[in-house]
Amino acid sequence: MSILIDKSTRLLVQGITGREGHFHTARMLEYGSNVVAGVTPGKGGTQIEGVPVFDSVEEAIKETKAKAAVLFVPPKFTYGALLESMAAGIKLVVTIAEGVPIKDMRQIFHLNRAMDDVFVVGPNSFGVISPGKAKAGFMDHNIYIEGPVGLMSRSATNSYETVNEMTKQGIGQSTCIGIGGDVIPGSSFSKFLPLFEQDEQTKAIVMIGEIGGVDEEFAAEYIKNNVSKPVIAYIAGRNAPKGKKMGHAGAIISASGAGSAQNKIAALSAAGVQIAESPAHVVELLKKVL
Amino acid sequence: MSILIDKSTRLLVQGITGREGHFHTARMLEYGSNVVAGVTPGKGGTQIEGVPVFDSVEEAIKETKAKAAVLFVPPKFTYGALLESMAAGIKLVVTIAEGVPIKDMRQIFHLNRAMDDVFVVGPNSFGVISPGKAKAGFMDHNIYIEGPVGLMSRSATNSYETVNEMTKQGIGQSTCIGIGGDVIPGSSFSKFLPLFEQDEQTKAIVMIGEIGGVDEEFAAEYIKNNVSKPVIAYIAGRNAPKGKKMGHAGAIISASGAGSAQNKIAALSAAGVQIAESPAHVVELLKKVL
Amino acid sequence: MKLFEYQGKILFNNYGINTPKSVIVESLDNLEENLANISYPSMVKVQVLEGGRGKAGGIKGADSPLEAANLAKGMLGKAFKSSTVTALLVEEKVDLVEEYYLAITLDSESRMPVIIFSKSGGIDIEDIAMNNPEEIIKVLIDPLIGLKNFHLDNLAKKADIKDNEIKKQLAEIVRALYKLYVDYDAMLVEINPLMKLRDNTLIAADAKVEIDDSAVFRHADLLDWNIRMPLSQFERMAQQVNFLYIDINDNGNVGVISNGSGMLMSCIDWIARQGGQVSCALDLGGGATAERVAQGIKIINENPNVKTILISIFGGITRCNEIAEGIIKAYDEISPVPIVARLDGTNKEQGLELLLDANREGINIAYSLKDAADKVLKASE
Amino acid sequence: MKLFEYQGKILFNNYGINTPKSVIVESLDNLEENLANISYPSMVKVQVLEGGRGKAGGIKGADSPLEAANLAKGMLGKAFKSSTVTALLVEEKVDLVEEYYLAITLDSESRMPVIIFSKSGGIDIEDIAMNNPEEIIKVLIDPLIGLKNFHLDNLAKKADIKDNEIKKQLAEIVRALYKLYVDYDAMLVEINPLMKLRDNTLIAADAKVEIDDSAVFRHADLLDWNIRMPLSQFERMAQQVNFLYIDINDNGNVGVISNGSGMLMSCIDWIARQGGQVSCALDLGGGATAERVAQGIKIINENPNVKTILISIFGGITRCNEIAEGIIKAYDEISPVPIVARLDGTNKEQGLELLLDANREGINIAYSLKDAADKVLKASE
Repeated sequence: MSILIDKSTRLLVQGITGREGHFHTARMLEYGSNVVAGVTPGKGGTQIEGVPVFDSVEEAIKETKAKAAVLFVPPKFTYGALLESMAAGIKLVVTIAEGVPIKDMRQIFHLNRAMDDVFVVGPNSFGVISPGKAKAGFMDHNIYIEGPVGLMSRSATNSYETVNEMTKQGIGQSTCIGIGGDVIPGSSFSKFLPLFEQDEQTKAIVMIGEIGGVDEEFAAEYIKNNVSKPVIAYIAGRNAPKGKKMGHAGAIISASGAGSAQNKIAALSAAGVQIAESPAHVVELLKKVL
Repeated sequence: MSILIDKSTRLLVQGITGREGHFHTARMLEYGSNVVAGVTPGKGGTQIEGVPVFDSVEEAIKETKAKAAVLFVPPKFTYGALLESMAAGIKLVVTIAEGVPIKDMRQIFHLNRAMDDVFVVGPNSFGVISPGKAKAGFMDHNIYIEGPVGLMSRSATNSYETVNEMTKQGIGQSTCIGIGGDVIPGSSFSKFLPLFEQDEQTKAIVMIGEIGGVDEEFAAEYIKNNVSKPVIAYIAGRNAPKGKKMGHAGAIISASGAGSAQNKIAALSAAGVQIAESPAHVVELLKKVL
Repeated sequence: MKLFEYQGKILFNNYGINTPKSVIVESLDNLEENLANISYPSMVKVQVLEGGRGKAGGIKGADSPLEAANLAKGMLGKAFKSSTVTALLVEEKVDLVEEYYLAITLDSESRMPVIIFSKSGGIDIEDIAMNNPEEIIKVLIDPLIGLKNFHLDNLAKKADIKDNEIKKQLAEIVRALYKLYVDYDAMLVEINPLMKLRDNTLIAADAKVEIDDSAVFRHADLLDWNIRMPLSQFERMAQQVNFLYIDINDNGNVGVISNGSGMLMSCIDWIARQGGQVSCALDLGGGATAERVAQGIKIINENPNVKTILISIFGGITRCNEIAEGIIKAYDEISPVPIVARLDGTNKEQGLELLLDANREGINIAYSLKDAADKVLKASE
Repeated sequence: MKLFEYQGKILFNNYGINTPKSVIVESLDNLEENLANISYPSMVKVQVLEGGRGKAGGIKGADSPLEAANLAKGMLGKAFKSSTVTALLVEEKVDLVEEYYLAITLDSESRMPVIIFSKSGGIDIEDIAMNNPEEIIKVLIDPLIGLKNFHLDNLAKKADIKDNEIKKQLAEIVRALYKLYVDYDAMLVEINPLMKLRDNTLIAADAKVEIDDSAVFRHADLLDWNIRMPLSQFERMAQQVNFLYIDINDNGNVGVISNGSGMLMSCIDWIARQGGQVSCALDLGGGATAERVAQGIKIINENPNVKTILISIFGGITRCNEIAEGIIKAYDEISPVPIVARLDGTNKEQGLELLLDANREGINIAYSLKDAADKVLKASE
């Protein structure tokens, strides 16, 4: 099964003619992703790696029936590209760009409330991968193997670290999602938990959070009431300086203690989630529940 | 059962200190509606018919746990009052005012997409009544009796006509909803059909439509796929002049024929809906299915 | 509220949409001086709300101010179709190469504003919509998203506009028109034709703007125009006392009064089904007092085509006793054509009692819509 | 990007929010002439981004231009806390009767802007938030709804503001501040104190404005201010080449370089767990080339507190061979403090091979985060 994407997902790449867009289109195709269209305004009619390029998402959908999009567009154009995909009827939009203005994502987040069948992943995301099936993003797919663990992470590097350790020890993944570490991600843990809970392939869920925001706390609330599968969480930033900005603007510890690693760990523990001390520890805990 | 409101529904009246608001609060209380609060900015702390008046919806909710609101406010203040209720967490908002600007309702309609557990009834609505239980609106409740028919109408007068005929012949109603005849009603037939379909008390559904718009066509589509109960429809305006504005700005026949009585009747018939020739005919048809 | 072409063009200009250079002629004072402010040849256009002005002789060319002045004298203040011409727009002739169509209105399915564009604009746009629908481009604007660049790109792409200069101008015009549509609570903004000139510029050669009547109150400039709008005698009378009056059928002889448009439509349907024809209708709205009911009857009775008046009320917020008092009052004051009254709903008993007690010869009571329609037809014979 | 008080107040004034009459002193040229533009007594305020200026002697009263000039000479260009004072704001003293608090920021639960208000403003606002949370009023603004009158009414009601004049002024200030917050991509706009004066007017006595760094590019006025912002030596160096540099702990002696803030945090956590302390961190971002990696190492190596550098990479879009090349390049060019390199992910093998082949004494290879932390501590001993 897996969630969000698989071999049949008709994927379009926005910004396909750019350096990163082109390079990762090739890698996605190589991995088996069903990339059916690219979009770059003004470049319609050309091809990239055999994939037809269109001027607009609407046109690409009309011609190829694309259902998901991955955006390799610069942060200042991300807002427009997201709106275009959402307005055109794309149901999964994965955004890679780092440095998307928070106001833009605030608008997208609230617009998404009115389009609740649309999943916005990112920005600042490595993408989504269902190992052995398909990927939409730029992660190094060699470290992934197919298996029973669903993973969601706010940090790309920490998720690679964790997946790498899992794979070394023979534990595969159903789907891995890069939520992105921005202040306002399009979607966070809680939006994907119901999908993992329902997915037959997924037997355990790994959440990699970090300080800042309250998404881990929301997830804890949801898990307590709705998730029967084992959940393991790793929260980065216990020793990060208070109030310092860590690139992920989300990693700001609020004055009241909400958003701190301590708070998150307490909330998750209370919801029955096992807390790992490090990426390697995630795998040790996984072994016990699988 | 009934839908939307019953004796326990905690109702607040926006504009309670106005002439109409005051008069109809008394009538709603007399009928058994659970009016727990009134709101008129600047009049907080007073009482109307024994109902406490607050300055804001937020305050009224905090103090009285009101869940539904009926608006007796002038059309130019309706937009603000609707937004206030929706932002404060009210789940059913009934709007009486006639002449609410279309742009205001367009904003409300699209905002409502992001708050899909909120029902906006009206504007230009007579309200909602669950006979024998409660009412939120200004309809003459004496013509209603409790029973098995769920009714929705774009026209107040045609619904009274129909209900009156039903009651005379001993056929009661579960809930009657005044959708309102404006170009953009907050909610139309399709939004209430699932509720009537699920409601145990409701054994048959009556829709009173009119020319203009495509809400009857949407309802037909929904009925075809999702409604098992018998549905009877009456469509007013077969002989209305084409392109003339009939007060309900919604009653404009578009040039292409979409929105015409003929179109609506064809769509509804194809969905298995029985078409009545007049309010009186609705009752004849009802007798056969009950 | 529909705007005259020249009013629409004033709004267009305020929003940066170009129109041909023009003067407005509202009186014959200083006529030649006024007309000398533009170059010739020019077009003299009557300002009326009816369509098809060109075919009916309402648009004429003039090669000089003198010729324009002569035309103006023959047009201003004269009848044109069902209107009296109160203004002329005299515009410089432009050198066009193509005619496009551009409009924004509300899409009734999605309830979103929709931009409608066609490269085949001009007077045959309706035929094109009917016979070549693929030449009509529609772009929906989700109000939660607003008008964005990708909408404009999509529009140009779907319309197959390749010239970048035209694409850019069209985008600017659509942006401006959308802003006008939203700002002014418009039901419709339409430019037909949107002319492409020989110098590769786009210009709005006509302007149709219709404003939501419920929202006119919040636009001071429109309020000022509104009171000067041409209305039929009966519309004007009804508007003055805030009723809605509608002409239904030139051959009809029944006037219908009700308290809501749904009931009005049902009355019209019933009368048609029984073989009659309605001439005009008047909506009292909700909660009418006796005084206002009497006013409504007086207005309908002024229409010489009306031979019978049907008053059909189902009272919710409206009270039948008020209706009955109003009927009796009007009857006693002006002795109108025969009235058929059918009252139901709030205070029905008191209302009927009042009518029965009054016992006026020309006031007939009906007990259902069908009964009312039958009695109306009998009274009209 | 944090703005100086005087910059925030320029924005406030542009949006119609009143501030005390003032002059800005950025140099000692024409000092007395400049200071004579306002009345006295006044307050001389150092313009630094640190809080607690008053307690640290950064805000002083002056009864005359002369006194202000003397104060200015003693403050401008001098060190204040960790900054150098590049500007002073000299403001007329106002006659206050109450101090309120007003701010708008993002609510992290709802992801909506939240207006925060308290009648108990001033320097103790954080204590009040902690000990009397009921005195802090919060009003969420749904971006799909926008700021409406009912929000302002609710705010005044909850804050129990009865004076209609104050209510009206507060509403105007909140409207303006909200517009500024949205227009300028602000993360925070804060007025503390918002002073109520004896003449019953409200005035912004301080201004804290913080802009989303990712959105500064679309505000030309901010871009101009941004390049003049005070940064530490290392921050400035990093910013020039578009890296993020962060000081972590004054007592630390490890510099950490990684390709993402998540990994940085994990490194800091691991080093702390093994008993070490990180001094500073540098985020290369994604996809760094060898040249840029070398630049990053050079910056971190400039910090005299750094005794060991940990470079931990998990390559996705970043390629380990580029990292390895950059490490060797930097090592050969500047002989930095000992480096511990831990490479994984994209092109890991090529990267490790490059490092092994290079075989430089000061470059240690680690094979996991724990291993890296251990080797770092050993190297720092």
